[in-house]
Amino acid sequence: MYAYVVRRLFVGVIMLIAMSLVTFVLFFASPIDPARYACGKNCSPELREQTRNALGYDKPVIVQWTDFLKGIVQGRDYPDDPELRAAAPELVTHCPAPCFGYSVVNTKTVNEEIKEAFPVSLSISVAAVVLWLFFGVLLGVMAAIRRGTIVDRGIVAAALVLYAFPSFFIGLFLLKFIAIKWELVDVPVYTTIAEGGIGGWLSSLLLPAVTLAMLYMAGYVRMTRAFVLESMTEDYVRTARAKGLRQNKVLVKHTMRAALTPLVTLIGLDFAGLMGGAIITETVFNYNGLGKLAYDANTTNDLPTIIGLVLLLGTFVILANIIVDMLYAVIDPRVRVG
Amino acid sequence: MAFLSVRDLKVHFPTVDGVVKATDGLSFELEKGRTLGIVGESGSGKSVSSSAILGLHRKTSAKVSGEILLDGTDLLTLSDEQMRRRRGKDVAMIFQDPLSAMHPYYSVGNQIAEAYRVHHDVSKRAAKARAVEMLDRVGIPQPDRRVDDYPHQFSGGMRQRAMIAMGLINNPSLLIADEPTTALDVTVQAQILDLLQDLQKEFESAVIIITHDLGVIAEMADEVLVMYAGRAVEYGSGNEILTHPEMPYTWGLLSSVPDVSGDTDARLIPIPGNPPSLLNPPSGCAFHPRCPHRDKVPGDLCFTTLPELAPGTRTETHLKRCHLTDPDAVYEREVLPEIAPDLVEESHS
Amino acid sequence: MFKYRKRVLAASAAIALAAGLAACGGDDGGESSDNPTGDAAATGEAGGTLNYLIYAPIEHVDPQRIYVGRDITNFSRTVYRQLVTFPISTDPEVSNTPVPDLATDTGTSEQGGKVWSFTVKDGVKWEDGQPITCEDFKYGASRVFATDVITGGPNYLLSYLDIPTDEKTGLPAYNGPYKGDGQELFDKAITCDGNTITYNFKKPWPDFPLAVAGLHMMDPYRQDKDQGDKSNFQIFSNGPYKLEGTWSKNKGATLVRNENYDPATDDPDNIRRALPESIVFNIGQTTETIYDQLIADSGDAQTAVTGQRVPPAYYNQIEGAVADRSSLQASPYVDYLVPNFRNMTDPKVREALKVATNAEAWINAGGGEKAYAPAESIVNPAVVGYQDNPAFSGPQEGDPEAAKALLEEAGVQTPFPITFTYPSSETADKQAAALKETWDAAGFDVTLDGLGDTYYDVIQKPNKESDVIWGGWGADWPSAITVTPPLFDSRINLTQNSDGQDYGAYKSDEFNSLVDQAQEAGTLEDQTAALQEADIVLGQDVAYIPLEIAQFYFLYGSKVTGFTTTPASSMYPDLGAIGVES
Amino acid sequence: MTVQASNLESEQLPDPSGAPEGDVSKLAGKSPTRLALGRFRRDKLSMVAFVVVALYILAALSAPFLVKFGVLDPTSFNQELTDPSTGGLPIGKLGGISWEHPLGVEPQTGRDVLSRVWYGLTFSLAIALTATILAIVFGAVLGIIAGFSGGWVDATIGRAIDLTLSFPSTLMLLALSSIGIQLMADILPGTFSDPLPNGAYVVFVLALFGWPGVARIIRGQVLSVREREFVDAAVLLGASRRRIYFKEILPNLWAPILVVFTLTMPAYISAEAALSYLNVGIKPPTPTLGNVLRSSINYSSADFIFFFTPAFLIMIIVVSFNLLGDGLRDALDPKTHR
Repeated sequence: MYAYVVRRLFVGVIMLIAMSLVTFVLFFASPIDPARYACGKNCSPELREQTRNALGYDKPVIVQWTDFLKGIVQGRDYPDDPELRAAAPELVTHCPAPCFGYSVVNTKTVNEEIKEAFPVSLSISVAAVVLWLFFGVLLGVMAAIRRGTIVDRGIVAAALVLYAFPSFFIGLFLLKFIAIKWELVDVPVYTTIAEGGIGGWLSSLLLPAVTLAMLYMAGYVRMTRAFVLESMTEDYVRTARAKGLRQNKVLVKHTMRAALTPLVTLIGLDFAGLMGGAIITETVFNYNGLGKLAYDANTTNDLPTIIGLVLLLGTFVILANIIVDMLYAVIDPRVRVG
Repeated sequence: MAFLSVRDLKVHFPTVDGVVKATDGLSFELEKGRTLGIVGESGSGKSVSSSAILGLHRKTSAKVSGEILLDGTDLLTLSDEQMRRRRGKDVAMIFQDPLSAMHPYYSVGNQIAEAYRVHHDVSKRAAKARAVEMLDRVGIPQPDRRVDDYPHQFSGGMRQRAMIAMGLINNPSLLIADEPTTALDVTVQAQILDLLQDLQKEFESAVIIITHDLGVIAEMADEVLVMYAGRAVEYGSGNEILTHPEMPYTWGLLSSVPDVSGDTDARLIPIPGNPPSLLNPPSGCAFHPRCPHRDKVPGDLCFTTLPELAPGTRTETHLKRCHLTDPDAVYEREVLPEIAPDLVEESHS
Repeated sequence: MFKYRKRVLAASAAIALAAGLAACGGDDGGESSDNPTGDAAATGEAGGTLNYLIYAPIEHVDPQRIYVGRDITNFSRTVYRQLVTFPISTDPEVSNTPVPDLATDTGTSEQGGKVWSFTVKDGVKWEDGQPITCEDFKYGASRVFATDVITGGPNYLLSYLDIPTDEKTGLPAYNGPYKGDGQELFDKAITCDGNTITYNFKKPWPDFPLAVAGLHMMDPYRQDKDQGDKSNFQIFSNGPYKLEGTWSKNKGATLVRNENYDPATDDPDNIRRALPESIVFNIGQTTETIYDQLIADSGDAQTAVTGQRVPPAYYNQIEGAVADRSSLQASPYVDYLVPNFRNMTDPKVREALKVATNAEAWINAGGGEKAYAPAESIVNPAVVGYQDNPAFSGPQEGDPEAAKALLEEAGVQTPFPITFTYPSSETADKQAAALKETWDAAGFDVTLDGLGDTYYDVIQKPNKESDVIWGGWGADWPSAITVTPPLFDSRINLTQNSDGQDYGAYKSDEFNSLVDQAQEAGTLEDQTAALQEADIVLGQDVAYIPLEIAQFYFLYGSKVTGFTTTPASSMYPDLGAIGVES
Repeated sequence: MTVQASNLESEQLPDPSGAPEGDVSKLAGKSPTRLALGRFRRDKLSMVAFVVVALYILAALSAPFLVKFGVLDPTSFNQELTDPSTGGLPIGKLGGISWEHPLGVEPQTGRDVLSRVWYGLTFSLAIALTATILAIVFGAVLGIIAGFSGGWVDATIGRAIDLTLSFPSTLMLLALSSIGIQLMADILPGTFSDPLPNGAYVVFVLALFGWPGVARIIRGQVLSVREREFVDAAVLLGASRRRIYFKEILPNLWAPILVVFTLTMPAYISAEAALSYLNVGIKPPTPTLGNVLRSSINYSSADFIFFFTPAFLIMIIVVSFNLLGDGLRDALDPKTHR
């Protein structure tokens, strides 16, 4: 088991390094000149050249890449200009390891940006996961039990319709009608627990979470339903009934236990994806999570931020995969990891 | 009046493609302490019928009709709740392929104990103790340790023993064993069968053993019921059926197993063709498409008319469903030499 | 310059780069619409909290780096005082004339505007109570030269201040206070004599006071507070307000009273009424959400103003009582087209393009009369000495027939293929399609070439394929010198690998010499005259085709008092005058 | 499962596999086609869905001709039908509905909404279709190779799948859009702003992040099919590898592929819309359901018809395709009760 985890982690690291290289090469080929944005208005070619040097974009891609990897291991200084460090050390920003880079646009290290944005994305995704799991599984099981009835069809159809509207449409609809027109809830503005207490925090998450939940719920309703129906036909469920177990005991202890196991994988991966920021939802509601950060970084050609995010999100996915496998080993005694 | 008597049992499954008549008018009787063997290829309706006796079919998916009198009460008239109370207590079942029949996520002990606690209001610990006891009884070594193992950690034989333990833990008066020995190697088979017999004596319960293996029948059954396409095609005492079968299908079954006496030069002749579809079974005698002897029947009787399940040429209690007028002769002359030459010689000398 | 203004307006219109397209305008002074108060006389009560709603994060708060009309005025009125500044008035004449602020007077010039000196008032203080000295001004100016650290700000000083150019880099030999190379050169160029600061320039800068008032590049900066790039979001105030806590790029910040600022002595001319007790810069809601709330007039929105323009989709909701809270004014920006002189060499073809251009359809595609006003010059009417350009007077819905005729005269074979390059966006795509209609009808064969982030990189390339290019512009200070010369003077723009801001590669000795006249001119009058002539030359050559002047259509909360937009505030809400009912 | 959280929420593009392999892998063409067809016909809901999908496809096919013959006119302006004083809202009730413009006209430009959504449907479906086909072909081929050859080949493909899935696809496609589209513009006819390069970029990205899902399913399929005797027979007869892949195995994969197809299409239709919201994809004046929706989302209160129409059309087609997919799955494999 232990050895297995180590091996998986090792493979993961290799993968991340590969990702970083790919990303660097891709962006280096990009026609966008990050220096232009930093250089600003009436920026002469000379000025831009100087800015490019200051930002280190003049170096060849491999050098930039290795610098980046070095930075992750041992941290970096920005701007990386010995002359300046000598003359005015207080101007140099030190980015301690693991340094994901420095965003000129936001005059922050990428680590700081992530530190600020991550809680938002995490909050939203947790709220969303709770919502869609609760309703998704509940409705899914209901549909399965009432298989073929109007209830079943109704649930599945409703979930499907909610899913089928583009998420940004749903988000805007909720915002404009639920929040603004009918004033059923406050216009959502992200509030930390520190600012608004648990209550304020939760209510600020409601609409974005609902938007995401609607998107995912359909899938979970239908999967839960499918898995439950499937395991209803399993021999061991028949055995359980043959013992004379009560119907709901059979359902809960025997059917569900088996049916919900495969959901773990999907939850794990979906959640990992969401933690990386729901770009559209966060943009619609203008919540400064990782998704919005990514979106803005893209509009301002903030390459360091983009690269940092790509790797961060990659890490989430890879870790999620490992964790899910671990969970499986815990849930299903047959699985022997290693 | 028999302890268990099944009358005209019908189990029909309505599907999008039509009604599947898995069991179509099955009747038999069984006394306490005795064993009925139900034989037939897969899909002949054996398991479906037994599941019906346990009331395992969901009303939504299956239409069950007829009578199942256990100790005089018709199980089919009971409410779901009443049936549930009897299930696993008065009537227990041992399923084939215990690996899939046991829940992979719960320990063997847990599952056995559960079967006990359903019908007895006892503590978890007590139930577990009982489970260990049963495991010990069915011959699992170090039961107190293995009780916490998961099904996949057991060997095939042990799993089957565990299943038996689970079935008998409430010492039911009727035990249905569905292919209890399939997928077990011969030696283990023997052990399991012995175990079943011992237990039956001990608990005085009636046993229905479902199998396609006549070897098992020879070992266990007092009476035998041969099923084909959802119907009984031959019914009689085990001895009778094995020595003087009167239905070509039974002959087929006989010739498709190694001789009971384990004779080595016995030859295996598989039954040609496949079991019929239960959606639209063949007209007349369901077996006629595969029957090598249908030409011995005058006219197209086999093709048009379904034979009655009626006493054959031998005894009143030996029923068969076949148009052949002199089955014994045909058997002696054509089938026996094929499958058991030595027996033939004996009968000549 | 435009780039950032455009970008911000773009953001403010909540549609990528090219609401920039949208963003421009001017107004003939008139039509003060439903503007409640206009002139400096109006007074509201003090106290309360004013919310300033902003969509896109502000890039720079550092005075030497601020370069966005809205931010320049907001910070001028609240935390960053200048030597001289513009007064509050809806009358361009008044509000475009600098008045003393941190200086005792509006400055004295010698050698025909080559040398300027100001005297810093006594008793003016930083928020920590220390006096503002001449050295602070000098240090502030020096930061402009640290072009590798203090990026993004206006850098006129680089070309004006009397410092030799380093041959290798092509940049001034002085590289700012941090590395300090060439410090002695800078100390010669800007000198402090007691409280008097003197600037020595290479060439005359007659409108220098306008530049000082119009931007923050000349603001004082306290050396001990300078952390270079780290100071980007720090505010060290010398105005009526100061920063409470820290500035958050994504959330904004709250300004509270600065007790070291005394209205009596610091604001005799009443250019900063500073009525609200505190001002909250609230960043982060989309323009749509902002207007949903302003229209509903709910909660904090009642005491809110914004620099975001009303999106056309909301116009029909602004009626009745809501309309009383709206303000419709022309912005100081102009959108225009330039023909690429490399490809469209024949003047008749350019003339045909001009004649066929349907500016009206463009305006309507962008939201109609509340979004844009017609423009008759690339210079905005808010600019000192504005005059209509005869080349572009008259109706502007385009005349395909006349254009066809011109093309025939030109003897080019039709359909004449042209590529129109513009920064793509929701609105821009519609507007471009609108132009295509009449152009095609006139015998051009138009390819629409809407670009993304790379827009300015592409159109500055000398080898671009574009035949017609969109541009947007706003004067940095109300003088035409910051409009036509930077856009059409081939000598400062056209280099081997870049067209600079002369996207059409326009090259005219006649024009250039008039620019020289303007720059050599010692007085504002002479300068203006020369520039007016220059604009006419541009018109004759069809160096540009004006499209429109963006209208600033704003809504504000019901508890906002004295809402004013002035040329001084680039027609954004003027925080110097606005108060709230508490 | 059937529904995938597409709409690009979560960092991942829609993953055609949707569910854990076990779920779909039951589909291998066990049941005779005729029976399947019979079952399908008897399923009313699926038939309705089928008809709707058919109608959409018909519309998509007809649009180019209707435009050619001037029946539909998605591009020309009718600004006389809009009122400049109201920000260019259509004159008249319900977004200017009239005989000439049954769904009203677009604000500011007066372009005919019906023509735009109708013609837009053509482009949206074209994008979804090509992307789906690419993803499935690429995924299927690799899946077959992996599943059949096993060993290091299988391992390598597996790694490739993991690496691809580790990338935050939405962020990547945002960040790479300008270079990606430029690239497309270089190899394909058309400029940076023309429909072809932009559409091609979307197709490319969807396929790029879509194939791993397909590959996984198909691999699972192949593993099961592989065990069947006739393949061994083919091997014994010394049939060439390619022959075995495409003659022996592929025929047994059509069922799952068909289902994956019908379930991937809708996911990509929503994806196109979501990408348009992020300003990636075919740009106006060329319409797609996505960019028409994007231009309408701010008109919730000003012009509800215009606001709701595109979203509604997208919803219908996505729902229909999903139901169709369900129906096929049920028909092809009665055992999975969905």
